[in-house]
Amino acid sequence: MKGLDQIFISTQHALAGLAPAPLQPLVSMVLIIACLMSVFGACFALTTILERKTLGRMQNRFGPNRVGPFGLLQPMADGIKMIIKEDIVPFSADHALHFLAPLVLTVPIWLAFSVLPFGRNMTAVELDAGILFFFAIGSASELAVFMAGWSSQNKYSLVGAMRAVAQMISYEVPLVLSSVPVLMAAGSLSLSDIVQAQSGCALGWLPHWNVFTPWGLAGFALFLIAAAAESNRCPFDLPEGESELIAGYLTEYSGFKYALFFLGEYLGLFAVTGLAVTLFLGGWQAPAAWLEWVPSWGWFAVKFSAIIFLAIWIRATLPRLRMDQLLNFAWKFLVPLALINLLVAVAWLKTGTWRFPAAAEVRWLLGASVLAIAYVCLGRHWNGPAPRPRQYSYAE
Amino acid sequence: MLGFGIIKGLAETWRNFIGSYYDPARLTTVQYPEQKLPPNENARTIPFLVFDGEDPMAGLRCTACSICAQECPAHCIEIVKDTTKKPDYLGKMQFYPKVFNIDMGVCMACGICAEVCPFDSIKMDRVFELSSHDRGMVLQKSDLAKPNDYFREIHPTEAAAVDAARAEEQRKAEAKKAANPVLAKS
Amino acid sequence: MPNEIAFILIAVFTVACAVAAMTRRQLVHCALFAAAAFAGLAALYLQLDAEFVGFAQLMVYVGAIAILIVFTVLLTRGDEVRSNRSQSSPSWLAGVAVAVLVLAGIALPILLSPALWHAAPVATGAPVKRIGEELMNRYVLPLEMVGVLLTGALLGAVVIAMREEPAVKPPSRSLVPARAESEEVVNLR
Amino acid sequence: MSTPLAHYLILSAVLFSIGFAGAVARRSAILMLIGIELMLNAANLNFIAFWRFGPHPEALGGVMFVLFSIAIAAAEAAVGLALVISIYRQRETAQVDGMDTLKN
Repeated sequence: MKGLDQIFISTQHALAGLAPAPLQPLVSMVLIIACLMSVFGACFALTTILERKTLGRMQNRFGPNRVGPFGLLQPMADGIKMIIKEDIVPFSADHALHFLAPLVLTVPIWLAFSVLPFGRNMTAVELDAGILFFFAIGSASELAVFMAGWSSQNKYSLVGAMRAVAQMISYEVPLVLSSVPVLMAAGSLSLSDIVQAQSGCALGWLPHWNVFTPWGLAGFALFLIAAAAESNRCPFDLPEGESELIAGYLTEYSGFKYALFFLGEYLGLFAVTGLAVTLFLGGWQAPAAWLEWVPSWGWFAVKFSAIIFLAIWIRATLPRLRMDQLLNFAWKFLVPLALINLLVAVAWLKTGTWRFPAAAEVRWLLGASVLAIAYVCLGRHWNGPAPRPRQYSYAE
Repeated sequence: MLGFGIIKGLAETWRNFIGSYYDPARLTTVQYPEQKLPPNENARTIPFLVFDGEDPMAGLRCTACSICAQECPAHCIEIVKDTTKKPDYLGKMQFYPKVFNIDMGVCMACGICAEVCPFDSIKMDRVFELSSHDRGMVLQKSDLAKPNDYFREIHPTEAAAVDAARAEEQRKAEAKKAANPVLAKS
Repeated sequence: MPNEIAFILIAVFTVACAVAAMTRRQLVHCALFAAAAFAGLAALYLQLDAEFVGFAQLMVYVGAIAILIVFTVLLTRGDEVRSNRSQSSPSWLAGVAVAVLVLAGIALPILLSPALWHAAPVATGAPVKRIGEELMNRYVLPLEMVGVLLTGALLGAVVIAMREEPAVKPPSRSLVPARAESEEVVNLR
Repeated sequence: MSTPLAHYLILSAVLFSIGFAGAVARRSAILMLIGIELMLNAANLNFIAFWRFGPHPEALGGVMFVLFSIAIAAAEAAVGLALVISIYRQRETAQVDGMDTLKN
C-alpha cells in the first residue's frame, strides 16, 4: 500500500536518477510540470464532456453522444475545431494586449497548481506562504480579463470585463475571509501543514476535517459560493451572460485564443476546487483509518471530483443572477457572514480547552446556533425590502 | 427562507439526473436519424401534385387553371398550359399543364394552393428531409407528381373525403350521360 | 552566477516597464505597465528571500491597486477622448532634469562607498510564523493603526467618490418623460 | 547570493527617479499617482535590500516596514483615486492643470 501511495514520487525519483547528477533537479522539475499539465489538461478535456453530459441528463436529454463511444471523444473534436478555426482580431483592437490577455489568464493559473498538495508528499513546491501565493497568483486573472475586454474595443467586451472585474474583486473578499479560520486553526499558511492539521479523528469516528466544525461548514459553503463567482461559474456567470452581452469579454475572441480562455476558466475552477478540498475536506486524508489502503492521491481525486460534480449540479439548477443582486449578495450577505464566521472560529479555538463532559457537542451546538441565527437574520435582509411594483414610463 | 428554493431546485435536477437512467419520461429526447416519431396526420410541408392511375403524366389531375399560381403569396408556382385538351375523369375536355414548376426556395408551405385547388390536384406533402447536395430547388412536374395511393397513405381522412366526392361526381356524370347522351357528347 | 543573471533580467524588465508606464500615451497602457513593474518588484523581493512580502506585494499591487487605477482610468475617459493636446506638463524638461539630478545624487554616493559592495550574509529568510508573532507582539500598535487607517481610507474613499444625490433632480433626467408626453399631446391635437 | 547590495540600491534609485520624473512631468493625476506608487516601491526595495544585507536579518524590521508601507500605499491609492474621480465629476477633467479654481 505504501508503494502505491508514493508511486508518483518514486517514479519521479527513479526517472530523475537516470539523468546526470547536475541536471537532476531540472529533470525532476520538468517531470512535475509535465505531469501536472498533462493530468489537469486531461481533467479539463474530461470535465468538458462530462459536464455537458451531466447537464443534459439533468435537463432530460442526452448530452453529446455522437463522437466516439458515449461521445467521449467530443473534447478532441472540439479541440480540433478550435485549433483550425480562423483567429479573427478586430481591426481597431489593441493587438498586443489582445494577444497577451489569454496568456496572462492561463499561465498564472497553471502556477497556482504548484502549491496544492495532491497527495502525501505530493506538493510541487513547498511554500511557507502557499495559500498567500495562491491568492496572489489568482489576482492576475482579473487584470487578464480586463485586458481582454479593453483591448477588444467593443462595448460588450468592455461591459463584460468591468462586470467580471467588479465581481472578482467583490468575491475575493469572502473567499479569503472564509479561508482565514482554517489558517487560524492550522496555525500556518503552508497548505501541507493545513492538511496535516486535519489528520486524526474526533470522538473516535468523526474525521478531524474542518468541514465538520460549525465554522468549517459555514466557511466551506461560503468558500464554494465565492469560488463559483471567482471562476465565473453559474449562477455567477453574468460577465459572459450571452442573453445580454453576447459573450462578455470573450466576444471578440475566436479560435485558439478562445480555447485558451475556456481552458483558463476550467483550470481556475480546478485550482480553487483543489484549494477547497485542501482547506476544508482534509486534503488527501482518508475519512477513516481502515480506509487508508486507498492511496492518498485517490482520496484527493474523489473529493475533487465530488466538488466538481457539485459545481456542475448547481450550474444545471440555478438561473443567472442580476448584477445588483450579485454585488449585494457579496457585500451584504457573504462578507458579514464570513466575519461572523471568523468570530465563531475564534471562539471555537479558544474553547478547545473545555474539559467537562459533552464539551464537544456543546461547542458544536453553540457555534452552529450563532451561525444559524446570523444566517437567518442576514438572509432576511440582504436584498432589502421587497421590490416595489415596476413603473413603466413608456410602455402601456 | 433564503436557500430553500435552491435546495428544492437541486432536488429536482437530481431526480432528473437519476431518473434519466431508468425513467423514459425523464429522458424525452428522440435520437433523430435512428429513431423517428410516428408522423402526424395533419403534418404538412411542401405541395405535390396528385395523379390517378399508373402513368404520372397522363393521370395528372391538374387542369392548368392557374388559380394556385395566382393565389400563391410567394408567386413560386409557374404554369404553362398545353395547347391541346384531354378528357378528365368526368369525360370533360380540359387543358393540361405543359410546365408546372414550384420553386421550393421561395415556397413557404402555407398550403393556400392546396386549399384553392378546385380539382383536388395539389395537396400538401409530409416529407421533411429535403436537404440535397445540389441546388435543385425548382421542382418540375415530374418531381411533383405522386400517386393517389400515396395521398391516401399520408392523409387518409382527407383522401377518403376527396375520393368519395370524386366518386359521387363521377356517378352523377355517368347518370347524366346515361339520361342525356346527346348533351354529353356535345 | 544564476542569481546575478536573474537579478539583471528582473531589473531590466522592471525598469523598462516603469519607463513605459511613465511615458506611454494611453493611460490604460500606463496602468498595465505599472502593474508589470510592480510584479517585477515582487520578483525582486522573492529573490531577496522575502517570500511573504513578495506575495503581499503581488496581491496588493497587482490584484488591488492596478485594478483600482484601471477602473479610475476608465471612469475618467472623457479627457482622453476630448483633448489631443500634449500630455506632459509645460515644465516637464525641468522635472526630468531634477529627477536626473536626484538619481545622480543618490547613485554617486552608492557607487563611491565600498561598504555597499559586500555579498549578502547567509539567508535566514523571514518565516511567516515569525512575521505573525512579531506583528502580534512588537508591532501590534502599528498593526492596529494600519487597521484603523485602512477602515478610514475605505470609508473616506467611498464618501469622496460617492455620487451625491442632488436635492433637485437635474432637468435633463426628470424632464425627459414629461417632455415626451407633452409632445405626444401636441401631436395628437 | 553574489549580487552586491549596491546593485539593488542603484536599481531602487533608478526606479525612484523614473517615478519622480513621471509624477512631475505628466499632466494626468492618475499618472502622478502611479509615479508616487513607483517611488514608494523603490523605497520598499531599499528596505528589503538593507534588511537582507544588514548584519541582523533575523530582526524583521525591514520586512515589517515594507508590509506596513504596502498597506498604507493601498489606502493612499484608494483615497487618491477616489479624489481623482470626484474631481473629474466636478470639473470634467483628470489633468492636474485643469484643477486651478483657486488660482488668482
